[in-house]
Amino acid sequence: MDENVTTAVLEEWVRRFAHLVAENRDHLTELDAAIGDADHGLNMDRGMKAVVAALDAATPATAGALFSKVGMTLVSTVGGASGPLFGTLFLRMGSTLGDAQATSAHELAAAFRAGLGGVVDRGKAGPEDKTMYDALAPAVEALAAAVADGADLASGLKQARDAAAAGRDATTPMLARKGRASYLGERSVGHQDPGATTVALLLDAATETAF
Amino acid sequence: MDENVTTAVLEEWVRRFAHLVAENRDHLTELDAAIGDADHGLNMDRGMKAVVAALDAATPATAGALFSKVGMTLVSTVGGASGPLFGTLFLRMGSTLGDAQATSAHELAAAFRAGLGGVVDRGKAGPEDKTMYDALAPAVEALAAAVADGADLASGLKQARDAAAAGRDATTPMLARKGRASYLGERSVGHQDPGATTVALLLDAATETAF
Amino acid sequence: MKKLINDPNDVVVEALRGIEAAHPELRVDHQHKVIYRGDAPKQGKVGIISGGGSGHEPLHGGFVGLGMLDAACAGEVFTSPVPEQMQAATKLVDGGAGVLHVVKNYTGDVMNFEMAAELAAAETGARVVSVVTDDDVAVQDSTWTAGRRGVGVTVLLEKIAGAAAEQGRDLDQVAEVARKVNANGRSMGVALTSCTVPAAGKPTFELGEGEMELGVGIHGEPGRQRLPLAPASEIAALLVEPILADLPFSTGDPVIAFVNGLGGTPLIELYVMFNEVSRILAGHGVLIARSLVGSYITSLDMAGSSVTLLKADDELLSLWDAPVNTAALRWGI
Amino acid sequence: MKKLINDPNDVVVEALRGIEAAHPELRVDHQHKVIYRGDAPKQGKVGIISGGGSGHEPLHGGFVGLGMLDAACAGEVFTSPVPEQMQAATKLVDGGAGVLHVVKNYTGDVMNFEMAAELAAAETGARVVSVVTDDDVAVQDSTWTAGRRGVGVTVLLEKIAGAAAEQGRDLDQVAEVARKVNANGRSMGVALTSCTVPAAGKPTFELGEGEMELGVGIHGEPGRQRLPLAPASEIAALLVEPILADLPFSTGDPVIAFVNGLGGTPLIELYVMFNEVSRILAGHGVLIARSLVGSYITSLDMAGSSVTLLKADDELLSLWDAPVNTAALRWGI
Ligand SMILES: Nc1ncnc2c1ncn2[C@@H]1O[C@H](COP(=O)(O)OP(=O)(O)O)[C@@H](O)[C@H]1O
Ligand SMILES: Nc1ncnc2c1ncn2[C@@H]1O[C@H](COP(=O)(O)OP(=O)(O)O)[C@@H](O)[C@H]1O
Ligand SMILES: [Mg+2]
Ligand SMILES: [Mg+2]
Ligand SMILES: [Mg+2]
Ligand SMILES: [Mg+2]
Repeated sequence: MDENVTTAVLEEWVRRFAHLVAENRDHLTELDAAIGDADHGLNMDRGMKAVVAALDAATPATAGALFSKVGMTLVSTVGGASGPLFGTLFLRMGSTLGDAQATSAHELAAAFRAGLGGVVDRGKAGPEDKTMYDALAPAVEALAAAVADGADLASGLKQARDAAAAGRDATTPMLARKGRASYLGERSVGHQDPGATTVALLLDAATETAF
Repeated sequence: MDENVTTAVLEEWVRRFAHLVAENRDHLTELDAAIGDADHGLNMDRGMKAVVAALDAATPATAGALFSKVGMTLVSTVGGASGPLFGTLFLRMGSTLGDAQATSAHELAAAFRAGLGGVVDRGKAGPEDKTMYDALAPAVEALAAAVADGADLASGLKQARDAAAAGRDATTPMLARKGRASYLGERSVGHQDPGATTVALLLDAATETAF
Repeated sequence: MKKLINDPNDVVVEALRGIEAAHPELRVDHQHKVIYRGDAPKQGKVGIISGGGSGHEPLHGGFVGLGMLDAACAGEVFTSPVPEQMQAATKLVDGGAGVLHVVKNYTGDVMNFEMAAELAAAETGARVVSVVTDDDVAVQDSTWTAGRRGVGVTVLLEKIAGAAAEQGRDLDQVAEVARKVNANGRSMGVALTSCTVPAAGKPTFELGEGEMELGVGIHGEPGRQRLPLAPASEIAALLVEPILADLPFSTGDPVIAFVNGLGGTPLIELYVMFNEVSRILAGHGVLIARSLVGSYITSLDMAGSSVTLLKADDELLSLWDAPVNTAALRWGI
Repeated sequence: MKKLINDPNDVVVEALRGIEAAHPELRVDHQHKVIYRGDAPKQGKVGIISGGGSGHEPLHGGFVGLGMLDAACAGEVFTSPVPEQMQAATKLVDGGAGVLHVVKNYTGDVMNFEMAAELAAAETGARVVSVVTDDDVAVQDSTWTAGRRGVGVTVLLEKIAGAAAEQGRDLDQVAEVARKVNANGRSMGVALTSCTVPAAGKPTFELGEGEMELGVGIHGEPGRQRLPLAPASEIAALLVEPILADLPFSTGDPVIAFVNGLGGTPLIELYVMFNEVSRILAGHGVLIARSLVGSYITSLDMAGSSVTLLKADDELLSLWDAPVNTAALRWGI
């Protein structure tokens, strides 16, 4: 069966994500200090606070409008690598979902996959480059598989969350080949990737939302 | 009675002084760090090492030549306040002693007093300004008094040493009115004056020399 | 954290107000955090903009003015500016001859400038060409990294490309000379201390009293190697030799030698370093044709230094010597 | 101690070699540690020399050149040079019109310059006039102190007197304008950290993480007051208000506003400070006619800043604007 989610539920997801990013701001920044430049948590928190402000100002009517606004706000407030990357993720989800009033599990899974495509187009990352890709790609696959098996969104997102968390943890032993961490060569090994950690928070937020 | 000292003995005194300054270099610099700019020990040590090098290069024949060379070397190698001040002290002693082969206690006491006069001409310091004057003036008086009482140089210099040490200690409670320490106002109270400490070393050196 | 600041989140905004107050010949678009020439846009002149994270002052805002940049975009500390900023700057300086974007090679900077160029072209049809600097030999340049970082050469490139644009060269010619600078310049840096990002409040990395970090960039990223603190003569060799090896210099080659301070290192130490650098170059028969000593591309309050060598020819030297009038670099006018 | 140096005792000598290598237009007398203009002595022009302890770079050597100093004498770190050095410099720059000695008011500097003037007069009959700067309002000026320290005003004075000399004014006129600058300028400084004298190897004073030292000079002397670290807005008020109170400024007075870094403070913080200073001055109706922001008179690696205000008039402003071509200050040429 294939239930639909309202834009309000999706907005709740985004707001939960903003909340988790704020909670983990310093942790994300510390991860970035180890293999980057100590600003990832500050960047994402600045961006998601702006997103929440934008949502407070005007409630998007459709899922497409919602994610497009999230993406645009991130692109125009975050900067760094994560601004274009997370921004493009949401922009692509928005353009994929269009202006339907409610969103099916299949549509959301497809939009999520499109978002991953956007991240790859921008950043050219692939598996095991030690980036957000390594958490995002498994999550996209897990959601798609679950939904294909007829799972409902709530359980599909739980499986995506587990996949993202596993992908995040898997970045620790990796040698970075993209982003600032790649400057470190061997010294990047043994540190968890900040961006992948943020992706895992995005899925945690989903499982904390009443889909 | 009034024995004479050879230039060799006076040179030994100067070399002992250089030795004590080197030994106390860091201590003098720390005293200067508290109420000055942390260089007095470095300054005096640089100067006295140059003096020793000059004496090694050529042994002065007369007391006048000896002290003039010491003074000129200090003026041209120390800089700061102590260069002109200690330099003038020795220059005046040199010009006062002239080119006699040997020096009497009276002559040395008079030369020492002339040196004090040179320090005052240059630095305009008086009693309780918390400077080298506060150790030098009492030493000059003590030596003159002892010699006037017919004491021999060795005991006269011991009394001068005690007077210099007392004068040095007396600088601690004083409020500085000359030199860098005066910038501190009240905060200069409770610290021993570096220059006065060096003067005490000069007299210590005298008592360690076989006059 | 000990800094002369107010709220750590206001540092960039307030520094821009300070620049505006100190340099009446400059204009500041506070909404977009863009510093631009009072006389921009110059009709018929190629516009040159750059930008990047803040914390590298005087780069880039201090290089806005006649003979160098037309505008600079200030991002958050160590975070590249957002596309809207470069889009606004591009509009401000486009005098009809197109606009050159000078971009330091960092993933974030490259992506945000890319998006800005797309947006600017879509909005005003402005012709934009980007030149990316990647001169840091501390980073292996391979398909397995994001490529070398853009560091010291960026300063020299902005000066030289700015002179070319001021001469009236067209966009392709200006881009060409800019690429020539990047191709012939190499840099390497060392940190004696970490820097402290205001919003983070504590040092980005810990470095022991007897340690130094070799091969650092300008964002407090850890370098390639942690070594025992060494005398300036050895440090200079550790910086210069890899540069000479990477970009073969031949005896008699004239270079522009740039010894840069990273923000917390005083000038007296930079001159001690320059003395060592000049001795090493003399030993290789490399000729110092021009020199620059000072803190021009910094990493907040980091103590340390970087060396940049640009293999020059008559064209580059005459463009280097051309008049420049900016807050941080000025001569000939 | 973390510094880019070799043997701590060779810092001054090696920095001089670095300056010589970086600035071919300058000459260095290594025996006397004198930096002088390649075209010195200029016949008929008043010569201007200054000097002092090292560790304040670019002061004074960075100000040698057309329109500013003819020569600078480098003492040991924080220790005034010796008479022989100023004697040699005076001889090098005397073009027959006499020589001005610019002396910062420290007991040692004053005494050594005094002896130098005596020696120079005796040796060559050179006419020497000395001007002493004493602009630091942190020090009470009374018969009970050595008088105020010479700090930031020295930079402005060397620029303005240098321009007057370049115009061909005679020694008394140049000395007069120099005294006018000193009379109308005031400064005050703050330290966030101590500095470390290379030969001492450790910080001159200890300052807690939450503390700052108000009213410091440029030699790591303790200041007048230790206070809790404060925001830039409050620090700026602590520096500017005593200056305004000491040298009454009236509404509409034009000033040259100079925000200086003490060596370890990066430019971005100085611009944050300048923003605060300009706001305070605006509040008092004081007009910023010219400004200077940067690290021009430093205290080794000390983190901190000083503010200097010079009450200007048309004469001082036009001399300030006159061409200058030195390593550290350059415009109009
Ligand atoms: N080329 C890329 N593709 C995908 N993700 C990337 C790429 N480069 C960097 N990232 C992600 O961005 C994160 C860093 O983001 P952030 O620190 O905010 O930006 P910056 O590196 O510019 O400071 C990294 O942890 C990584 O997950
Ligand atoms: N005007 C003065 N008269 C006499 N002695 C002085 C005067 N000013 C300073 N001194 C002495 O000089 C000492 C400081 O010498 P030093 O540290 O070598 O020079 P500087 O103060 O230039 O760094 C002080 O401790 C004091 O004894
Ligand atoms: Mg980062
Ligand atoms: Mg001292
Ligand atoms: Mg960043
Ligand atoms: Mg001194």
